[in-house]
Amino acid sequence: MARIVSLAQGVAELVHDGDTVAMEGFTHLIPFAAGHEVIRQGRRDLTLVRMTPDVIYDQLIGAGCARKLVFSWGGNPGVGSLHRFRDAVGNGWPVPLEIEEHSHAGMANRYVAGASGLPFAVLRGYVGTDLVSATANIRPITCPFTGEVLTAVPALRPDVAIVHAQRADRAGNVQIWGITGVQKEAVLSSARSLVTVEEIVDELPPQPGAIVLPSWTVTLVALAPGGSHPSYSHGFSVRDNDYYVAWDAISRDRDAFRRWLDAEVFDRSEPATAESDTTTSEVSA
Amino acid sequence: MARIVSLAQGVAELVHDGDTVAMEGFTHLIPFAAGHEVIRQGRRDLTLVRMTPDVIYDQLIGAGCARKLVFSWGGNPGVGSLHRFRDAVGNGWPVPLEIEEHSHAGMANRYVAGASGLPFAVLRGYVGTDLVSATANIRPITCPFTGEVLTAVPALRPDVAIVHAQRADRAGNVQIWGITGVQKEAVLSSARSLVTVEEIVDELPPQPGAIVLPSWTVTLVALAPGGSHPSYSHGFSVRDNDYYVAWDAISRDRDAFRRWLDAEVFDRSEPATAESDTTTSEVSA
Amino acid sequence: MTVTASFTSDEMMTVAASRAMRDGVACFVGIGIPSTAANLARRTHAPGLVLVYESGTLGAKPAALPLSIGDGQLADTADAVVSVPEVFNYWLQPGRVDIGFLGAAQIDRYANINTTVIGDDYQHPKIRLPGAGGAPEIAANCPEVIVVVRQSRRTFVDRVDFVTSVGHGTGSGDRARLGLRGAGPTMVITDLGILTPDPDTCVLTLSSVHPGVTVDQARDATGWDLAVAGDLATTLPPTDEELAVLRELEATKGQVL
Amino acid sequence: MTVTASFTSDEMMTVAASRAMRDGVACFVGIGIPSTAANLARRTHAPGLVLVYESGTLGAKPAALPLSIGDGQLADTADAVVSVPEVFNYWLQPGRVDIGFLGAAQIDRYANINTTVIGDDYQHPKIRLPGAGGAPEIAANCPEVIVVVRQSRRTFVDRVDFVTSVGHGTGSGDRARLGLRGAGPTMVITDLGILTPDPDTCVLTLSSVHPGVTVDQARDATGWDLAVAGDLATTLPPTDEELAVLRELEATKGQVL
Repeated sequence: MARIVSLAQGVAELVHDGDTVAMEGFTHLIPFAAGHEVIRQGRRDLTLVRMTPDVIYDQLIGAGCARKLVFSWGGNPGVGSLHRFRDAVGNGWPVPLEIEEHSHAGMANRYVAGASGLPFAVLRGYVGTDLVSATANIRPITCPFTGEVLTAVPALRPDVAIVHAQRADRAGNVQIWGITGVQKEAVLSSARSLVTVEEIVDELPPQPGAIVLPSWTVTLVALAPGGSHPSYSHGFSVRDNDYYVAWDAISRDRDAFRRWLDAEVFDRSEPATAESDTTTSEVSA
Repeated sequence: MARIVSLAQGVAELVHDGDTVAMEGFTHLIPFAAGHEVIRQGRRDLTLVRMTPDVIYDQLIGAGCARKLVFSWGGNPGVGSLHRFRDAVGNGWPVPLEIEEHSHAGMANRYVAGASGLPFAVLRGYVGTDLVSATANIRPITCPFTGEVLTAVPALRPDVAIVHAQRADRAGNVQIWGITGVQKEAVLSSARSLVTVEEIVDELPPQPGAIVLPSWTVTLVALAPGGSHPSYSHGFSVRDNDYYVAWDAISRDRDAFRRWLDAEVFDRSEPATAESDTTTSEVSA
Repeated sequence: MTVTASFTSDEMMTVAASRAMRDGVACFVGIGIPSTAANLARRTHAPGLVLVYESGTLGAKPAALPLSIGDGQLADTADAVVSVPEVFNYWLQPGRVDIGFLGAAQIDRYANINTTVIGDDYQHPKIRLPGAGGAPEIAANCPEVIVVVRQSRRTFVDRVDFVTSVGHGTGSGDRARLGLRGAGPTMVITDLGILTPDPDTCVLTLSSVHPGVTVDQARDATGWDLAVAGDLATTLPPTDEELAVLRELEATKGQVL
Repeated sequence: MTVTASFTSDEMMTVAASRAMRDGVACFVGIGIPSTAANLARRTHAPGLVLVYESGTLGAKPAALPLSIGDGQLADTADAVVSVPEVFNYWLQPGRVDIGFLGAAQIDRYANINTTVIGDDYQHPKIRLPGAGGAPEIAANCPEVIVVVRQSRRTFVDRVDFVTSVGHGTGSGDRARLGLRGAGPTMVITDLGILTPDPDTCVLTLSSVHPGVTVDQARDATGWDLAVAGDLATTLPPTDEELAVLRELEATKGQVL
């Protein structure tokens, strides 16, 4: 059964230096608040896994938390490049970043294999592309019935998955709706999981389009209202597109980025701690 | 885009002698009305595919529609054996029945492979069981990364899938909720599909727990209120458990079965035809 | 704990099975005694027991005893309803469901299970049974498997006619050789007693007899030379509460509450 | 059809791309010009066009031009929202999505696409690009692929530095050899004209120039010796309606309506 903790406690308990961490959320429900808490707690040598390491991983990479990135699309959606990511890959700043590059279909299937307790997944992909030579773990596999050759990719098994959701109940059951992305697979493929939520309620109301992660598949739940900003939480907030645009200028310049890091991350004590306690007690009162 | 037709038209247009037909519905939403229409139209030499060929396939097999059965559990749930199935396998009555036997996990994954456009699926199953020798298409497959040996089963690609759902809209989008079973995979793995529904509405209302099969993935939709009886349609009817119990006596005896067939299937002109037209026009009026 | 009421051997079997359910774990339940036992456990000592039905209902809390693994109330009361491929791939296969509950038409000394055919010839069996269903992968992948079956020479055979679900295969170490990740059957609960695999040989051994049952009765109902554990126990009879709740539960069978 | 308004080359490119969308088909659209073109088509000649975004929104009908493939309005207006693994496995991979819409940082004579790195050394690239995303499997599995990209020598190169997504590989027959089931790029729409693969060689050939564009301009913007189709056409300019709807659409970009 999932335990309900503060975001600071959750990150401290589940994320350790050197861990493989998957923070998922496909445009929607990106766990930014948790990412900032990982930066605040000074985690190092993380292997960061994510299909679209957009602004959230640009921030973690720029802060020097990551040793390796496993991904399939590394851009600032609708804006351009990830400059901290480029600086780390190209210049090793602030620390060198190893990359392992896949396609979306490959990454999604690697999570599916992990969630399914299988060592690999099979797909129609990669064939004829230079990804096969650039990335070590893409291999051919032959159908034992037709002889057709397809592609195999290994399961993803992160140490920790971190996702943001709209709601949890007091038992720790998690409800997600709107674009659900690959979050279920990320949680089920990982050894541990932290779910930040917009609100904690006594009972999850029925919600069209919602999936539920049962409490017994989640390790920790932390209240983090607005925790997906500048991404959004369907039904609670809208995407802050200006933030993504503004990020381009901030991230282009190391000093501007450092200033952002101090002002927006380090100088802010993790707010969800107090908030979660009060809010929780309020709601439970 | 799916066309809306009568059940009789739908079966006549999509189900041909010799076809491989998958009628799915896992306890819930079993397409009995469509099955009876297939019997009425006198289809022969069908390869019937279904995870749980319970009473619906016992009826089709007893009526002599089937040449082969592909399945994973052939019983009358909570009651006992399928006597028409046994009679066909054991005594070739009314016609011999070839069987291909799998496990639930194997059948479910065979549908998934079919829906995914893959020639096979991989699972942790069958190893050490006598199913491997009894069934031809269960083969070992080796993980190209770990060397671990797992099991492969070939994709299912039926000619036609038949499922029952609660609702469709006039465009042919289909809404299913409650226990959704393997219906999506059955429809997506098949070349053609017929969906019978409890009601046809102008617009699908949001429904917690519902999945939607977009119109462009469905061939034909037919109105068949009560079309899942004695199974049930969540939100419309409850399971007729007495029918399943009564089926045991009816199906034990060939003559009792013949009498049932005449009275309950052949002597009943397919009601959905008229009904669908009127109801459709009523609703659209 | 006071014991006054009389009870049937089936009631004893169901109660013994329900006691095997630890609170807070997840169990994969089929219809019949497993479902009755799991629901009894949830109403007595294991309120936090998570019931998983192969219909894809995770954490179902049926008010009435379901007649099928796909009753509507299972969906209505579940924490989550998932597709059938998902329940097998994301939930059963990785070993997320701690305990698998199985029945058997035949079971042998190594707790291998047959639910497919009686007779040596698969093509021309003496009796055609329903078949595998979810059992082979439950037996393969659940961390622990508990078998509930009435004990008789017809059912408890030296060697099953057909291995539908692997118990301990050919004996000690065979599951590991086959790459099966679960521990396999740890307990076979019958109307006469409880059998557990011998730690060295994996052969099913009588470790407990139910009240009023003799070792000879158990031996006579077994198709191999049944060994008896040195510390043979006598199963605690159903408590008044267990019996009351069980009978209440049985009375709700198939009802739509 | 009257043509009076003046228009930009990007508008011409977007309109030409929208015209390539047949009514009633399903297309897999990324953000940028593909999304704009597909939404323009849905508002003009192809009201039945089914928009599939890789976020899992099937049949999205955005009122405003989305800024990301995961805008909330895509989920709100979709016929169905499915998981990301499902959209790739059940929908894209089997070829259910008729047309795949791709952009490119580099594209070569065989319409192979690079969105990964500029420079010969993958480990130490001149420019690190975002990478593959959904493109490789869109290019492999969609029955038809349409590429929309501005034409210049920097982009239209003889050989891409990195094959992120396979067009026609090394030429005629190569897709079949690779086991790719879709037809590959059938049309490359640029700000100067439209290129199509030569039926025999699969080399991209200039088949249409946009109004006011010369063949020499197109040749100068191409990194290989660009062949010109015998029946070279001139693209019909945007109609007043197309322009009006397009500009209306552009004005809604990122709005939450």
